[in-house]
Amino acid sequence: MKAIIHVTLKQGILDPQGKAIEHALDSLGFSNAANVRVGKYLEVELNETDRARADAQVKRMCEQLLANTVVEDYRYELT
Amino acid sequence: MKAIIHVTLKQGILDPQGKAIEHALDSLGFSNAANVRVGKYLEVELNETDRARADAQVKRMCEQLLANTVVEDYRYELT
Amino acid sequence: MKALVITPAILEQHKLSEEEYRKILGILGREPNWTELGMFSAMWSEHCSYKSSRIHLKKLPTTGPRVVQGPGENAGAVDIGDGLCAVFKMESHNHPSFIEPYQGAATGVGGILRDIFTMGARPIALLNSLRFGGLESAHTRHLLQGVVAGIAGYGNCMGVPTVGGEIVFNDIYASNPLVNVFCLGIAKKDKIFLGKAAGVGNPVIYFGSKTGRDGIHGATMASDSFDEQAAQKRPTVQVGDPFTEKLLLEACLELMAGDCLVGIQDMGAAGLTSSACEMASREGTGVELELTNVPRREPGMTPYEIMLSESQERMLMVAKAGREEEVISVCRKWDLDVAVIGRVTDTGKVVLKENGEVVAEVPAKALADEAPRYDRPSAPPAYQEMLQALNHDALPDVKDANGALLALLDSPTIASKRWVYEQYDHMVRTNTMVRPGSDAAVLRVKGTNKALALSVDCNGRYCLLNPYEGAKIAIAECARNLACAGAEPIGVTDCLNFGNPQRPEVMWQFVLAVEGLKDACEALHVPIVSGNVSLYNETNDLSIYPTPMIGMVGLIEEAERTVTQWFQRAGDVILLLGKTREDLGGTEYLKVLHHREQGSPPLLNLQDEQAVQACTIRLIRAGLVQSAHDCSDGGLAVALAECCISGPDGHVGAMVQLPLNGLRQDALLFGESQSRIVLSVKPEQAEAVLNQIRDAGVPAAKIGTVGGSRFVIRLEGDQRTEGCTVDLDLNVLHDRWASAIPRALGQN
Amino acid sequence: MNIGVVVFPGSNCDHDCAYVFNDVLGQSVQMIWHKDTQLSGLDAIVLPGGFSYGDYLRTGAIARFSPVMRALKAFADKGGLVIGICNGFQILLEAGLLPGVMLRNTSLNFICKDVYVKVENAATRFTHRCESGQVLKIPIAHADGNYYTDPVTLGGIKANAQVIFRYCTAEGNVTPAANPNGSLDNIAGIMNADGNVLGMMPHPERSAESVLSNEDGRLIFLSMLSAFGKSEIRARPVGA
Ligand SMILES: Nc1ncnc2c1ncn2[C@@H]1O[C@H](COP(=O)(O)OP(=O)(O)O)[C@@H](O)[C@H]1O
Ligand SMILES: [Mg+2]
Repeated sequence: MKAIIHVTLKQGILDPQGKAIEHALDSLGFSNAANVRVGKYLEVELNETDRARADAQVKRMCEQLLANTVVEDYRYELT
Repeated sequence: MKAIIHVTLKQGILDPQGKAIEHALDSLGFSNAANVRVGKYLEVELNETDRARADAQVKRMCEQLLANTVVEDYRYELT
Repeated sequence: MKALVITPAILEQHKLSEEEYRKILGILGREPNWTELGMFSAMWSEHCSYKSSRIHLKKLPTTGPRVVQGPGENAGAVDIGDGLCAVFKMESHNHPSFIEPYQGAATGVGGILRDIFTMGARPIALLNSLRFGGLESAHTRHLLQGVVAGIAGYGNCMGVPTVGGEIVFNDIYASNPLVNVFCLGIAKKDKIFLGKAAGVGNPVIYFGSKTGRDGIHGATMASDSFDEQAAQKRPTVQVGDPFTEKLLLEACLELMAGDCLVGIQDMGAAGLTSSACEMASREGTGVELELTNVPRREPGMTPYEIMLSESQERMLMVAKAGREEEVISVCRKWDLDVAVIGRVTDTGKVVLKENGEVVAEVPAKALADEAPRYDRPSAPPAYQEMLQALNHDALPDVKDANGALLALLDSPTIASKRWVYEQYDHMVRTNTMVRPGSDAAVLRVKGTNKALALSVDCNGRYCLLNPYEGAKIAIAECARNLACAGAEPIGVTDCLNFGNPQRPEVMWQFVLAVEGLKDACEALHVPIVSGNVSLYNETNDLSIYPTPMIGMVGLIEEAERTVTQWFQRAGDVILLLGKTREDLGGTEYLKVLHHREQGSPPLLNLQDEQAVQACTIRLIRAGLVQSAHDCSDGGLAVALAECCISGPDGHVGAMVQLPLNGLRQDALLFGESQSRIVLSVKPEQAEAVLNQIRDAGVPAAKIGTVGGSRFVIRLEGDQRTEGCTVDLDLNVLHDRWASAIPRALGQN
Repeated sequence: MNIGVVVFPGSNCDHDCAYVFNDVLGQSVQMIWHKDTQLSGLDAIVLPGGFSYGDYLRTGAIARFSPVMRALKAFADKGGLVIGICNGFQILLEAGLLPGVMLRNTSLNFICKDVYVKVENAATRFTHRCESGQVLKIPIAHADGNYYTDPVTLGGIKANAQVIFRYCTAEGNVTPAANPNGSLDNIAGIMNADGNVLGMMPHPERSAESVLSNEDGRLIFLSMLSAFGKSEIRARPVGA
């Protein structure tokens, strides 16, 4: 089973990377681009066939390691 | 319109970050996690209502700035 | 082993000539198979075999009382006393950095670091020499930002400070940037490790990262010119993992502290092929490897791919038989992949097996040492005379000295490089006494009272105009930078970046440059202990300027006796050592103000140079000097301005008077006469110092005083009343110089 | 004084911290491997700077799971002195020993340079050799030093005098221009409520010797020493 995980900064938290990209886009002439937000995208293969167990595992991975829940949200899908 | 962009390392390209995370997951007891790959996830708001134009723009953004096409692939959706 | 039908197309793809192929047939006594052909192709590439340069490099002086290891090993080593050696080398990563600037530069740093710590030295300093096109080009800005970030990304993570370097911007490098990296480490003199596969029966151990398909044929690519097809070579990009390299470094040094190691070599260009055959060839032994034991990242890799992969952060070592477990446990401690992949044999051959079946068998010496050597034809280019012809009378003298000075300080080649070095951790390891921003970086050597001074230099335009003089000047200027820190030069490494050696004019440049290096090193009594040659730096038939980059190491016996380039205190007296002549040819002034890159570079008299440097070192060691700065790009006016504005703790003005002595004004202010150094000394010592300098037979003059909030140069004997002096507010001067690069990048 | 310096894979200021405590200040230093689980006989522990686990994922995120961290937490809970410098600070944040997180510098670049910090609280075991409000020149070297925490936490650490250093000008003015990385409130260093765990981004070990032309950082180490009634044993010359 494979987990597809998205980790993003919480709403309201300043995103220096997003801001820098927005600025760069602007100077490249993409002046209509706004509110750029940058997050992480992870793929993890799981040697696990039981969906519920996989789900629980990925949730724990995110909570413990993959996201810093003070400032980040996460969501995932299992495929 | 909003673009949801995924930038990932090309197949076969070393992903040191993924490797380190895999190792960390392993030592946290998630020994059945494998092949961790890390990419970027971006959201860009576009002040543009024409879908075709938006599409062309996002493609150029990816090619020029958001992805390093030498080592990275990208894909996007418009919503 | 399967035989192979070798077609001209296959040879072309492997960059082997018909003649070279016939030589391979002679060596093997049969047709090579695919893997063997690949191995020959990589090892006989220009990059690995130095086939066009070797006969010339032989002329370089490589010996001296301090030399512990000269060229031929992973790096050179020079005795610095106290039982220690300085181990150093410079490498190019030009082509990979053009294809992917971040990873290209990063893996360049990774490669040179491995060269140093394979010798048993802990790396303590990195420097870099960069060449880019003009910053008006968006692509150049992209390359610059990527390269600097890549160097930073790798060096910072490794915890090795990047303490200096140089950057020149010139359109000639627009499609062929240069990225040369220098590294220095410290080793115990009696604990230097070499890349040798000694002791028949000893295990050959692989450790570090797993092998993937990255960079297959990087070595042949480095010997390739660029054209529009370059994009198609992209899959060969290697990705660096500095974290793994840091573990590799610590694991190596831990292994070396014990006594289980016999020989060790990193896998750089040509990967496992070069490390295996070079280690065997140096020792006259052979190695037998079982490729199925090589740790791999991807399934289905063929012997060809395994042998030619240039995956980073890998090492090959020969350990004492029976000590395998010790090695394995240290590698495991540092979370590294490790595997015994073979044994040392007495056959003189590199034998490769896959599941016990022989898949390649080649004499090690043939791969490592018996590449053809070429004495390629050389002839001066037709345009050489035109380049050198410069009629000074046709150039109007400078009318607005203030404007000209500001324009020069604004030229990215001369402007402050703070934007670059602020991205480099230049202080980690707490040795950096003089940070980037002065003529030379200075690092104390822990456990001793000594310090080392480091500098890298080369003026490619001088080398274009006169390869012999240009190369001499590169050595002289590098040494002069060290002298300005009070350091005596003790060793040189070089990185010779040239165009396509199959062009006679490029060979001509190369041969003359090597002559120049030789003569300058001999005159200054400093040996070349390591180096690198990068040829085929041409794009769409346009070669770069010949750029023999020099890295030099100097020794300061008492660390505290060093000075920096900036003025220290109001009231100090400014002295100029050396003679100013009408040297306008090849200057930055001529390029920036007159848009010409022409003329003869300044003449360099090596005896005069030696005298000026020796005198400066002596005065600094005697504690008589407050600051010392050499005159280079931009001439005396720029050097003086830098003395005023380059200090980290604010600016200090100066009032200078220069006698015109019949010279043109622009020559006096901006000419680049060699062998000149600006000193500042305490007023009460000025007379005595001046006498000492003159006693040493060095021309010198008192030219002004430090102090005030303006930078002023008055020209004595000038008849005009307007525009004949420099008179600028320090803030104006500083802003122009400090903001030039960020401004050009649109980041101010 | 017995100092432990923790070595994580990728730590690279471990030797520098050991050098300052041992060679410069004459204290006894023990290197602690990140897999060690027993910490005994130590008066203070240093989490050094560097790139633990390559700074991959997030700075400090992987290191905080190192086996040594449990023992370190126990050590801190019992009141042991812990100082985290740069990456060490980031690890303390990820481990929850100090509140907040580090974001990327607003410039996105790694920045290495001298900065000035103002001592906001000189009544701590890490700063009592400084004057209150004293300005120290100490270098920074990081890409992720942009301190952030939620307003409630921020209010709390300010009210509790847990903000120890703030970026300022040479004259001691805390201004946006003096903020090198975008840190909330110019915060450069904070302490826990019990006053025994300090995290700071600037590197005092790089400014603790005259041969490096700056000794301001030494005040922090001297404060730690005198918190244990010790003083430096020998001031060594250059290099030695
Ligand atoms: N690429 C670079 N990396 C680090 N430091 C650099 C780089 N380029 C220039 N510098 C630093 O900027 C200062 C000025 O460089 P440069 O003008 O080339 O000096 P010089 O002419 O004395 O050789 C030096 O201290 C040098 O080390
Ligand atoms: Mg100089």
